[in-house]
Amino acid sequence: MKKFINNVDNILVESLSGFAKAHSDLVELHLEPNFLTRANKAQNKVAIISGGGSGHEPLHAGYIGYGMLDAACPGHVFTSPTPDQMLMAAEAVHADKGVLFIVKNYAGDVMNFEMAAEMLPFENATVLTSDDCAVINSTYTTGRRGVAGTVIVEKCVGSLAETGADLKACKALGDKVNKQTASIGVALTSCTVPTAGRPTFDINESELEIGVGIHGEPGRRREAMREADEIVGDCVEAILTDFKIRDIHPTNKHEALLLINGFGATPLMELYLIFNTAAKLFNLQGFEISRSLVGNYTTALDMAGASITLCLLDDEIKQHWDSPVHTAALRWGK
Amino acid sequence: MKKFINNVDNILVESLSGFAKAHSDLVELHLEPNFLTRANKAQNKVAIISGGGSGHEPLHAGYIGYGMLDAACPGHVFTSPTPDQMLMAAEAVHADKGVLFIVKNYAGDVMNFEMAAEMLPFENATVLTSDDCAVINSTYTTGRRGVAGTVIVEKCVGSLAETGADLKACKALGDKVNKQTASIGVALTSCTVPTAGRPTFDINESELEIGVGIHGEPGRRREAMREADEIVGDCVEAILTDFKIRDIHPTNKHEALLLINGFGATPLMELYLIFNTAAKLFNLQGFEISRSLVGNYTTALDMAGASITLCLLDDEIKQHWDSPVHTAALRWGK
Amino acid sequence: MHTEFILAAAKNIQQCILANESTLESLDREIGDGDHYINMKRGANTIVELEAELTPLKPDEALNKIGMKLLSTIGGASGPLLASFFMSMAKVLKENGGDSHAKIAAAFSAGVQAIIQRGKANIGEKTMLDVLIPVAQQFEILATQTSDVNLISKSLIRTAEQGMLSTKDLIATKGRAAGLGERAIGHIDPGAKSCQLMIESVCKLVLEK
Amino acid sequence: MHTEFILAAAKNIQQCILANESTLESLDREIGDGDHYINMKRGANTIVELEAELTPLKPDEALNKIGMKLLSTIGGASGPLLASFFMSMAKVLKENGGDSHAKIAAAFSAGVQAIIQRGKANIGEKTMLDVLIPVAQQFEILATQTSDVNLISKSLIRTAEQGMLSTKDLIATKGRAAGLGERAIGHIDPGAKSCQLMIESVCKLVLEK
Ligand SMILES: Nc1ncnc2c1ncn2[C@@H]1O[C@H](COP(=O)(O)OP(=O)(O)O)[C@@H](O)[C@H]1O
Ligand SMILES: Nc1ncnc2c1ncn2[C@@H]1O[C@H](COP(=O)(O)OP(=O)(O)O)[C@@H](O)[C@H]1O
Ligand SMILES: [Mg+2]
Ligand SMILES: [Mg+2]
Ligand SMILES: [Mg+2]
Ligand SMILES: [Mg+2]
Repeated sequence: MKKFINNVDNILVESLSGFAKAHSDLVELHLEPNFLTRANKAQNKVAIISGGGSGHEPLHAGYIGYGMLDAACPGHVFTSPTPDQMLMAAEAVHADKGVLFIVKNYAGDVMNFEMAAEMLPFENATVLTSDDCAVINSTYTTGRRGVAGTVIVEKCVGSLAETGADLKACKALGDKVNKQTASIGVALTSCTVPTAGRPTFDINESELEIGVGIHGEPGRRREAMREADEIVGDCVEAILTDFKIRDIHPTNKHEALLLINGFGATPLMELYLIFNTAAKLFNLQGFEISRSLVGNYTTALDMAGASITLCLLDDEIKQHWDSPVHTAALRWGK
Repeated sequence: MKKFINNVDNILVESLSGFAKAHSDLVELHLEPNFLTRANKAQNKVAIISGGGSGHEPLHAGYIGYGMLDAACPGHVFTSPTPDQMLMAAEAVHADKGVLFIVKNYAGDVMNFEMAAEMLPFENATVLTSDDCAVINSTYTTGRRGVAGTVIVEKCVGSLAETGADLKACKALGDKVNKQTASIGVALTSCTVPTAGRPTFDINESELEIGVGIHGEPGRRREAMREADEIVGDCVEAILTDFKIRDIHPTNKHEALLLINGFGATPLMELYLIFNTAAKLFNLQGFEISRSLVGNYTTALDMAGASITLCLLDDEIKQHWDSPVHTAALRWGK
Repeated sequence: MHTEFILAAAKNIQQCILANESTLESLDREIGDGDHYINMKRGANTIVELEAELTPLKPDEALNKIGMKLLSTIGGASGPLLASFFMSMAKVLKENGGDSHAKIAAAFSAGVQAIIQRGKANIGEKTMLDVLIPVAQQFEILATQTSDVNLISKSLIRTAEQGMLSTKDLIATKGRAAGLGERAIGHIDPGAKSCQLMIESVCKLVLEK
Repeated sequence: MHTEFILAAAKNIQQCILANESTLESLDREIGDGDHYINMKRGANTIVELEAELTPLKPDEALNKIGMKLLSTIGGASGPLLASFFMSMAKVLKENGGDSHAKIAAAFSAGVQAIIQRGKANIGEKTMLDVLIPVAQQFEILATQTSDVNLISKSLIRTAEQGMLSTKDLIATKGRAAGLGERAIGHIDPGAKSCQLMIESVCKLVLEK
């Protein structure tokens, strides 16, 4: 393992300190317990808080700021944060309109946020994101995982909260966006967790892992490496099948947002190539890709690979996607 | 080599097509010869054109748009573009106030842009960027290479051009920013050029390459892998020494922009950790890091590693760095 | 149960976790995300460091403090589950006392119940519960049948081991491995392994006395 | 010189470049950026594909067209240099004709001069010029001394080879390898190698006749 680190035990705090220093206009860092808040506390709005294991940067701290999150709680690398972080973050940012937690659907995240929610002395609700269609939601699973679609949920809910909407409305929008979103990831290499010091899984030069999770969890299947168009074709099909299974039937010319997310070690050049093919294929299936996002938005440390996310748009989602946002990792309007 | 590609010969056009599709509000793609222009032609300003070999994304196409470039000419991977691309791009975007080429100082780029400039039927000038202090500008070199500092030059010159400033002023600002900027890069792994299909250089688990170029050119020296603080310390020293050698003496409390640039495969988490250390060290040396940029801005395909860039600020540079910019890869204000 | 015993057990558990680094790490790399060892190590170290604070406390107070500390230290899936275990066990001990094997067994069972409630899982889902549920049941049965602590300890070590091994052939339906379907078969659940190790550590401490 | 010869030479060069893929590629990987082979291949392929267009042209017109085509095809450092070579050679051929070895040698020298001007380099800087300058000089000398084309060809093959080998011990002061300082020593310059191969290809074609 070769990484820019001093001591594996300090990597998180040193990195968070760098982040807070580089974006001191946007965020404030609090340590022990660790959480980040907006540099200027927002008033008269539902406080939107997210969090999760670290290693997915810019998720979530990179999305703190106007139009998105009020606070983020970073856990250790790939380990959910603990309830005390959420409690302190909520204490710091709530503004009498309640707190909405946005939580990726993993047992650890769910339980830690749940315990925080139970202890929280004020009104709160939780949106669980579960866009990863690699995990088919059959009888034998706890449900789908939350992956890159989480960014879209955070963006839209953050926008709505900014208008002064109430907690119920924010939760409803979050649930809707999550429902209308499906993602699937492909890994070409494993990530290496710094404390582990070696790759999470072995994969050779001629293989790829389809349906991989953002922590390097094994996916649907191991396959022979193939050309990009075929890989993307399989992903697009998985997404379309997923909508069908979940009884979501997009209309013809349905507008959609296409997000190509890099896992950390895949060059932009390849991500745009993937976008090119995926957009073409979704067009052929009758979608109109009217919004797009291409880059490293929900990473898995240094994993080479990418995920494809399709979010079905309606006027409400479009409005909240387009609205101004001012964070370290997503910024437009205003 | 595992990459998301179909055919090594098409990677560039497929990727550019995806880029143009994803950012159709910002750019227009022209093929054979290949160049990209703003979606809406700007008027009454010096046309700012850059270009260079591909593989450094988002450089340069990601910087096309309001406040930065008017056009970009992408060559094959790591190969400078050819003069016909620059001529056609200039033809498409010039608006009667002349054309300014921003060119990274490599023999190939210099000569191809030079030939284009000689053939161009209208007023033009060139800013050569040469911020890489890994190459010490002694008698035995053609001069320093242009690396991540190019982004700062493009941002500032692009901003000035937007005010209607003339060609001479734009060139002068570009030259000044370049002069006040120094960079140095470190590689932990090699990049793999798709057509070559194998890593450009061999480097083992216990080594790092200090002073590496953004094409994977070998650097100053091969060293034993060490902890981040030591590596960053050496880089900071190289930058300070470089200013001294070039007879640039920053005042105490000199304001500076610190750019930590990822080469493609290094996670944001590590880049922020580097920022944290570098900012601390520059502070100790009497600088005030009042502007920052952390992320993948001038990459080397899938190389793991990062570069550190310090740009000495004055009121003029600060104003043009802060001014609104609206491109695929850099966006603020407005 | 005495606080002294709790502290000694904590140290034994810490040693045992540290000694099983590569096992725990590989198991979670195979069907999880590779952090289970480091999570358990962080938790164990923190508790051992708490010695001075714990020493003056009553056993139930000590266990409650351990639960709360684990809650804010471990994170991940195992954090809130183990925290819930200790806090619930503490609660029952406080209410009923811990001056008999039966009472300790009941408290242990209450802890396991808390894990079931928090994680909404049950036996056969390829989690730590495949160790903890059989151990709790066996403990309660043995506590009414015998007062031979060595016999109880030996039996629980075996039960824990069987439970841990049973996870190997299961498909996971809870936790991170639930995404794997058939691919989880053939791998022991990391949480089951760490729970088995912890139970073994504590039982061995009893046997050594 | 006939256009027919130019076309045959282009094909020979193409074959020779393709046959030396791994050599050219490694050399540029070692002290450059690894694209020299693919740049040369792209150039050579494009010229061979131009056959139909080139066939009816006079030799100087063909060389000029080749230069212009290379300019918009190769890119990198080698593109504008080789393009300048052919366009300048064409210009001198057009002005003076190419009906003697001396005139061809003079045109060749003019091409090399264009490279010197464009790249602002000279002999001893570890570039293609370490092959081209000695070859041009030798060609001009031999052309006045002998009309034995076989002798000239054999001699130029040797000169090119010596020039190419001479780059091995040099520090680069131009081109991408200039950043390397001492580390460039021990490596042959890729552009010198490809120029040597091209000269050898053309000379062998002469010898075969
Ligand atoms: N719902 C659940 N109920 C009981 N145990 C669970 C549940 N979910 C996960 N676990 C246990 O947690 C273990 C994983 O812990 P750990 O690796 O520390 O957390 P994470 O899975 O969040 O990375 C699993 O091996 C399993 O035994
Ligand atoms: N200024 C120069 N003058 C002459 N030849 C040069 C000069 N700069 C570079 N070269 C030649 O170009 C070769 C590299 O070509 P190539 O790899 O195609 O381009 P690049 O260096 O841009 O990647 C070098 O090996 C050297 O022979
Ligand atoms: Mg985890
Ligand atoms: Mg090149
Ligand atoms: Mg885990
Ligand atoms: Mg090259």
